[in-house]
Amino acid sequence: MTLPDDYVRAVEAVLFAAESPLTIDSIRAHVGAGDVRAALGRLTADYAGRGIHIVRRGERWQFQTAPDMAHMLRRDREEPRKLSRAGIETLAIIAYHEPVTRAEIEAIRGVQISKGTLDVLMEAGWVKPAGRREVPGRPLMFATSPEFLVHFGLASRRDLPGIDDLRAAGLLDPVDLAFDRLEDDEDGSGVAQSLALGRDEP
Amino acid sequence: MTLPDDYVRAVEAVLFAAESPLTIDSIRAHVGAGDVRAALGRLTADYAGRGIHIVRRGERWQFQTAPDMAHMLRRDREEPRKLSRAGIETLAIIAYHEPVTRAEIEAIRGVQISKGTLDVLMEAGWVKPAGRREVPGRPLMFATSPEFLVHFGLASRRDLPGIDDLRAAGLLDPVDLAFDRLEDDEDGSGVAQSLALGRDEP
Amino acid sequence: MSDAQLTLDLDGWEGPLDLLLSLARGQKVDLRKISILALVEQYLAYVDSARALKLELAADYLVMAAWLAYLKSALLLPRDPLAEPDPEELALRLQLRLERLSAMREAGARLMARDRTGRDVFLRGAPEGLRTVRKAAWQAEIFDLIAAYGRISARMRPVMHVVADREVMTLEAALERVSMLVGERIDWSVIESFLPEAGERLRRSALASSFVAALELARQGKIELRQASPFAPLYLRARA
Repeated sequence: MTLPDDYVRAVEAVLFAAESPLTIDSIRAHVGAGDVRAALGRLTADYAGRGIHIVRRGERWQFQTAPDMAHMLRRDREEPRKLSRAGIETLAIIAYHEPVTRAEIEAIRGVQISKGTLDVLMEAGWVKPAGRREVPGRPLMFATSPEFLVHFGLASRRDLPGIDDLRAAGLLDPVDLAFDRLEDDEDGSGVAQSLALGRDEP
Repeated sequence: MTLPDDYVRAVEAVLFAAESPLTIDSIRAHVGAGDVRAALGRLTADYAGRGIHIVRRGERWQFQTAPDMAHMLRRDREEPRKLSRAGIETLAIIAYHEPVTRAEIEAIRGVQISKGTLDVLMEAGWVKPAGRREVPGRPLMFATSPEFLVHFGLASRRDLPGIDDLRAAGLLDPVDLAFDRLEDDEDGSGVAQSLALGRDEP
Repeated sequence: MSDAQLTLDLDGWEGPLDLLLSLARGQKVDLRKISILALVEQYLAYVDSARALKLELAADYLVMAAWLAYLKSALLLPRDPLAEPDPEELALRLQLRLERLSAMREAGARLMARDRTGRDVFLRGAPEGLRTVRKAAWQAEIFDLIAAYGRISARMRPVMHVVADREVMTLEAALERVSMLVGERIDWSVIESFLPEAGERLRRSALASSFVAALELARQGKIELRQASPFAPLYLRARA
C-alpha cells in the first residue's frame, strides 16, 4: 500500500474531523477541486480490514467503527431506545414504500396508528414529512431521512434488506394491484387453485 | 504493510470512538488483556503519513487530524451583502470630500456614525486611513482606495457626478418637498411607499 | 393454539389483522398456502372464547368476526356464479393483506437487526468539527453611492426661503394717493375709482392698501365712508 497523496490525506482529515456525514460537494468545499470520489474510493480500500471504516450513507460519507468491534465499545454506553412493535412496523412500511401516507400505512397494518408512533419516528430523526399526495384531502406523505440511512448503516434505500425480493414478489404493491395482476397472470385458474387449497384443508 | 490483527483493530476502534484521550489502562478496560502499548506503536506507525495521526498527550492517547491539514478544516465562504444606508452614505461623503475625519463625516451627515460603519468600508477594501489632520487631537483621516474606483467602475474620483449633475438628475430634491407632494396622499402607507420611491419620481 | 394461550395474549395483538397473521403463522406453512377457512375458524373460536370469558373485545375484532363468519359461510356454500362479491376473491384479498403485513413485519425485524449506530457501530467520539467562516462580500452600486450623496446634500444644504418679487402698493403710497384724489372729488366716489390702472396682482394689493388708507383717513376725520350693506360698494367723500 503506497502512502496517500496530499489530496487523499486532505479528504481523510476533513472526513475524520466532521461532526456529521459529508457529501462530496461539502468535502470539496474544504479540500478544493479534485477527484473527491476517487479519493474516497482509495480511502475506503485503505480502511477495509482496519478497526474503523469509511462508509457511504445515502449521498454522504463518514468514518465509523467496524461492526465486529461492537462488543468492545458497547460497554458503559446506553443502548438506543427500543422501538415499540408498532414503531418498527411503521418505520419498515415507510422505508419500503416511501413516500407513503398515514392511511396507506394503516391499510397495511390493519390498525390505526396511534398519534405517538409517527412522532417517535420523527423525533428520532428517521422519518420526515415528504409533501402531500395530490388526492382529495391532500394527505401528508412520509419518507425516511438521511439520518435513517446512517443509523441503520445503509448505503442507500436499495440496500434495505430484501427490498428487491419483496418488490419482485409484488409485496410492495397495494392489495388491489396485486389482486388484479394475479387475475391477469393466471386468468382465474391460479385463484381457483389457491382457494381450492383453502377449501379442502380442514 | 500487513493488516492489523483484531487486538490492534480493537484499540483503533476504541480510540476512535472515545470522547476524550485515553490512558493505556482505560483502553485495556475496553479491549481486554494484551499489549496495548505495542498496539499503539503499530497504529502510530500505520497512520504516519496519513491525514490523521495517533498522538500521545502525556499518558493519554488520541486520534487527531494531521497538523498540516488543519487549514482544511476551516473554510471561508463569501456571502454577498448589501451595504447599509449608513454605510453607503459614509462612503459617499468620503468619496466626495476626501480626505475627511470621522468628525467631519458626522458633521456632513448630521448623524453620528457607529464604529462598525467605517470598519465595514475598510473590510470591503473601499476606504483606507489617509494620515492625520494636523489639528488638536490629530484625528485620523479617511480616503477611498484604488479598489473603490475599480468596484464602482470609475476611472478617477473626478468621474463622480458633481452637485449640478445631481440636481439635474433630481437627486437633490429636498426631502421636505417630497413630503409636501405626498401630504395629499390619504393613508400613511401610501406615504411610506412613495417615500421609498421618492427619488425615482420626476 | 389452545384457548388458554389465546386469552393470555389477549392484549398482545395490534388489531384483528395482527391476530389473523399470528394464527396463520401457526399453520406453519407458506402464507400463500394457508387455509383461509381454517384461519377463519380459528379466529371465530378465539372471539368465542374471549366472549365465554366475558372479556371486553374491541369493536374492530367483532366487525372482523362478523365479516369472517360471512366469508366462511360463503366459502362453504356451493359456488353461486352471480354472488357479489365473489367469496373466493374476498379470501384471496385477505390472504394478500396478510402476506403484506407479514412481509413488513419481517422487514422491520431485519432492519432492527442491522449494525445500528450507537449500538453496533460508533462514530468518532470527539470530532474536531469543520468550520465555515462566512465572509461578507460587500455590494453597492454606483447609483446607490451617488443617490446617497444627493440625499445627504439635500438634507444638509442650508434651507433658503425665497419670496417671489411681487408688485405691491404700500400703505404710505395708498394714503398719499387717496388723500390727494379725494380732495378733487365733490361727491361720493366708489373706492375702486381711487385705484391706479394696473394688472390684477397690483390691483388687489392697491385695493387692500387703499381700503386701510380710507379707514385711517376716516379715523383722522379727513374723509367720510358710506356702505349700504356688507359687501356692498364702499363710497368715500372728503369731509366738508
